Amino acid sequence: MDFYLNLINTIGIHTMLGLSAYLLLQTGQLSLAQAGFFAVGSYTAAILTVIFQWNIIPAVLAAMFLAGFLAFLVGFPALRVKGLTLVVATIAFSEFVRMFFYNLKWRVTRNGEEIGPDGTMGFAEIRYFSDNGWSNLEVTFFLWTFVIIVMGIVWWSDNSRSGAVLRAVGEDELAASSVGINLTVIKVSAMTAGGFIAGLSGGLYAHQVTSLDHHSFTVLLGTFAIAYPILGGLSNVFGTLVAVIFIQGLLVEGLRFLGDWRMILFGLLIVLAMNFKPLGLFDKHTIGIIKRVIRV
Amino acid sequence: MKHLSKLMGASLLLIALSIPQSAIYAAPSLKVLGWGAKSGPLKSFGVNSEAALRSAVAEINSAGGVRMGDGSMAPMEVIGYEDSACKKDEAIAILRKTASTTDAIVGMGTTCSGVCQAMFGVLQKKVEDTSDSGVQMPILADTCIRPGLAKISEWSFRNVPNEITMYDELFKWLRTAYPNVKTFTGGSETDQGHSFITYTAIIVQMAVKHGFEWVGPAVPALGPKVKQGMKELQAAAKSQHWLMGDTNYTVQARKIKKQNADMILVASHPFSACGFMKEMKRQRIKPKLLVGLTSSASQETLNGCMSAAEGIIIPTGFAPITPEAKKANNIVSKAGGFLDLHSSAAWENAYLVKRAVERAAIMGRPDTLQQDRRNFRNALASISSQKGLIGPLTRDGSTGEAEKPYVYVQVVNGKWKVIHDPNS
Amino acid sequence: MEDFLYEVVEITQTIWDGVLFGSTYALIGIGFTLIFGAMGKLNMAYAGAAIAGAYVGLAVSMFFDAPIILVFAVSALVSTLMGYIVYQTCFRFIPTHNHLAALMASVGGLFLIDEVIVLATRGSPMNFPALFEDAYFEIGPFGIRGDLIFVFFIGLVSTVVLLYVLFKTRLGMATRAVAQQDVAAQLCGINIHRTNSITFSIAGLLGGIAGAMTAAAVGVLSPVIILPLTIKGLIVTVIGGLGSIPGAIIAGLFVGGFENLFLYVRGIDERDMYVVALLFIFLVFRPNGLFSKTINRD
Amino acid sequence: MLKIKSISKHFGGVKALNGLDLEVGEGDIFGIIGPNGSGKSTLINVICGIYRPTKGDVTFHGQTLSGKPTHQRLKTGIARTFQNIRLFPNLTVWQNLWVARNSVEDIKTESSFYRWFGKSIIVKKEIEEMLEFSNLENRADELASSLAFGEQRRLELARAVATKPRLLLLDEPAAGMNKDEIRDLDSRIRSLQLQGITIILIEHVMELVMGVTDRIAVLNFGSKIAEGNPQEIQKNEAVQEAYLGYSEDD
Repeated sequence: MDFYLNLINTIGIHTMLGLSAYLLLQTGQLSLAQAGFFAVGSYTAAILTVIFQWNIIPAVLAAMFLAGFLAFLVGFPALRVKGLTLVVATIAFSEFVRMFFYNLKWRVTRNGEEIGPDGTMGFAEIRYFSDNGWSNLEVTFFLWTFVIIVMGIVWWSDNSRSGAVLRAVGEDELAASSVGINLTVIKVSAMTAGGFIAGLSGGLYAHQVTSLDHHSFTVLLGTFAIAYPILGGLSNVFGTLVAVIFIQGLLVEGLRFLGDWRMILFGLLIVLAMNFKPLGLFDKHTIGIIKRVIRV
Repeated sequence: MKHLSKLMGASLLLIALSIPQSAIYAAPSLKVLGWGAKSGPLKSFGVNSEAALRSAVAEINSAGGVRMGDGSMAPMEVIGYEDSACKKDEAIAILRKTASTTDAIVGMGTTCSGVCQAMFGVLQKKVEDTSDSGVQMPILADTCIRPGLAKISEWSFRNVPNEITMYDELFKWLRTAYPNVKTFTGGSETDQGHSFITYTAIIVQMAVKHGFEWVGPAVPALGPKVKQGMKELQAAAKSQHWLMGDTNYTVQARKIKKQNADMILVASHPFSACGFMKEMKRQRIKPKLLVGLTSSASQETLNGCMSAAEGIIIPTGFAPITPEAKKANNIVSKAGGFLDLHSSAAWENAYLVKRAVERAAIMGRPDTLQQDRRNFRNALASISSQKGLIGPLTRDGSTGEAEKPYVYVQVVNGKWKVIHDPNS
Repeated sequence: MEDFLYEVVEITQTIWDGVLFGSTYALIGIGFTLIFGAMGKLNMAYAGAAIAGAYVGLAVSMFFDAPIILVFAVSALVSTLMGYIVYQTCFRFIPTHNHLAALMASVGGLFLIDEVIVLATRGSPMNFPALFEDAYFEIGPFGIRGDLIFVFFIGLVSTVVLLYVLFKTRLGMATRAVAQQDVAAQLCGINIHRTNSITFSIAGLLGGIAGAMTAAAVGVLSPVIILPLTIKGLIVTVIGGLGSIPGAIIAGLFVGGFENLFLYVRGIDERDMYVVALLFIFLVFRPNGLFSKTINRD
Repeated sequence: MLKIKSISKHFGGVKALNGLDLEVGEGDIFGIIGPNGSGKSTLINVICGIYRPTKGDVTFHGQTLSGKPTHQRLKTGIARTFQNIRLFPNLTVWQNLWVARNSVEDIKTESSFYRWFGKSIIVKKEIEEMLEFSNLENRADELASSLAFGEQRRLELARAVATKPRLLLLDEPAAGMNKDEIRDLDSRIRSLQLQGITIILIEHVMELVMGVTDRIAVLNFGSKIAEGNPQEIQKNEAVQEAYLGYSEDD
């Protein structure tokens, strides 16, 4: 049971990570900066609960706002460029953040033990959950309240005018601006929203794994962040969830019994998925099938 | 949402498949589950440790197995060896899986320090602390050598040489063995926690302690107190360090060449250690002594740069010097693994488990699982000394830090050769 | 005065080493820029394929103790093939306008290649035969690595050849035609897929050379160098200006020297930060890179 | 209301516009004709702020537009359609119209939160009107890409009108249309004029231009060679040699 809950938590965290990239992807911008925001979120929340002994809720909220604000600041210069340049710029950004935490040393002594981020040694013993006797089930409920709230908000904005505007920008920037849409504002707000979500999920992630170091926040994390929405399809938020279940549930955990061949299959299945479903596993075609299935 | 539940169902089914179906074994047996990196760059860790663990267990069973609580002898059984890929999230998932879905008495893994740091954090900190909802599962790690991990949880155990004493002894011996070596310098890979902290906080300190003279960038008062002047050292020697993934070591090598020391410390894993030593060779840097990091006392170093590594001296927790060690070495090599300081720990762990089980009177029944694990943990904690492959393993009950015999090996003509055994 | 002189020598030497080493970045950069120029797409599997080629070359040298040149040839050949395969598996069947899917597919390809290498070698670092091991000339206070000179030289040659192919041969015309106006090119009877797969193969060829050269220059081959190479290559591509081959070369050499210099003065922990900072400076003041093409109408 | 003062736009050596002066009066339907490459579309792009003119200035209701980005010019009341239709193909017809609600009135009437995340009665009503105007009522929930060519043209026009413009720039709206469609477009344009929208119509299809416009300017090689009401233009020799010869066999 414990194990399934843990898996569900992981899925929740990664779903939020994916959704943080989802919004910006709709505007046609490909950003790998999510890893950076995620890192900022997780370190901030962890420092707040471990060093300043905050309660976890304000801690993750603070993490969320900090990451969101950072995204806002990064958005303006970053979104002047697009395409490959944006990809590289955002990779560079998240590498920069990673190197910042990799050099961050902030040790305080509490009842005889040194705690806090310790540069390349990482940041161990973020044990808020177990110290406060949270059962894994409680953790799951706690975590998924956030996931559901986030999914709800994204779903809602997706079906409101803002969603339409985001997609419009993604489809034809010239036409969008000539019906009066301010591209910069739209893109930057999408990025900021993404930053908020990434920061939130990072804050929760830190307490889930109890130990952070720079290895967790490499470019690969950013790649996964965009992989989920792309693999799932940008038609709606459940695509991302489906993709996360596909990757975390199926490829990473589900295929364990394959031993050495698991990771080979991992890459292979991603390639196949993109070849057979370039618009995502959860594209209109799939949705159509599902609708029929439900009707039957 | 039907499709979702379907997909969920499918993946859960697969996950269920992936769980060792230990229930089907009728005869009572003592179950353990291991894990390590079986994918990714550190794959060799997992492969070697699995080979060692499985063959050690086979040995134990052919010798009659383990005595259970009811006095009967039962075979020991490795119900699986999972791939944690040296990633925190995966290791934690496996840990929870082992604890909640299998009836393994103990989890045996892993080798990567960073991963242990995360896994141990998930465990309950203090055994009797009921307010702590951490996982209650004894973990017996092979290596996880990074200093200070033991204190994270009382459920966590490591079988690892104590690097502090290891290097302490090493330099003490070098002092006498190489009287003409006076000065030293060196470098490390800063993105690998273990390499870096060991280098700055231990290796350099111990060298200074035993009267070697640091000729690197000026650092106020290094050693002999452990960690003394560590920060200054880290700051000062920045530009003679490197990263694990680096490709160009010219600058570092030249900095070190200029210092022209008698002894050079190369504190990093084979990946970059080899690159750096090759660059040293190119720039014709020939120190009187070359000292390395424990982790590179392995086959990988020979694969990577046999000739450049010629002459490097490394303290390690394993070498085929005793009959047992030789025997184990042969068996494991037949099983397709190499026995080095990491995997030899896995071998010894199997025997540690046997001993602890026989102390703890394990019933090995599903209904007694929790109790068994707890007893096992206490028994394991109470073991202060155990016969290892090359000498006694000891463990300091108060700090939880393990002590393990070690020898000094050197690359001679492309082979690891034991040059000194402090215990003898 | 002594110290000053010493520093001057050291810094010159540092930059010089860096620049020589930069030629490997340059080749990777050219690869990215070629593919981007031709399809406007990002091939994340590129550096992975390059290193894979080097591995096969290594295998050859291990089994038949082949001469180093042959090792290079095999590496180049294999990653040419890899380039072709990557195109066929990750780009060929994905709708041309769908950049995201292609990107993701190539990421999958990267994982796959990476893991196959690990499976073959247990991730253990492998000794790579150095080109003329002892070619280390010391001219006065300076030391020059013969093999790096050779690497540099090969880099230049392959670039010249590439430029010739692109601008003087019919194939090159076709490639550039597809790059500039694929529809029009199709109307002129150019087979896009054929042209693209040739572009990928050429890029793969360069990648193979780059991979083998990196491996030879380091002397060790291990999967851990793939990701850093990818990132450096991308940075080089952008600094050089997307689709600009001369840009990629100069940027590669420049970044190589730059990072070595900052390693020397600021140390390893900050080196990459300064590289990133360099990129940002370019993005702000020269968003289209060193050799920016003129911005087209809309 | 719209003054174009000696506008020049050069692309490298090409002088797409060359010191052009125009003045469009309130409520007019102003036609701009001229052979291909005479700079008509460039002019529209300059007015919309997609190109920055090399020289000269555009003023709208007395205030200069220079330096204003496209989306702000729309807020001053300038909307357009494209020569090659540019809808949002993967958005529904309804969404295409919904996205376009950026006019100053809209921003005034609705709270910004509601504007982005809600769907008020007024919005519904107005979009229904737009659907009616472009008679696409029964296609509201279909993807724009699934519409027929004529329908797409109508939708694009509706989308431009949905931004509540005071000046509407139509870039060859009749291209590729058959006679009835053109007649239909004609009446639609007139009805827009009745709503008090000034219209600049760029067109090759003479029957439409000559029929619907109040004034016509003729461009050739980026400068104006004639201006006047349709009858005058048809008489003008310069125009005939530059253009109508071309339009008879059209």
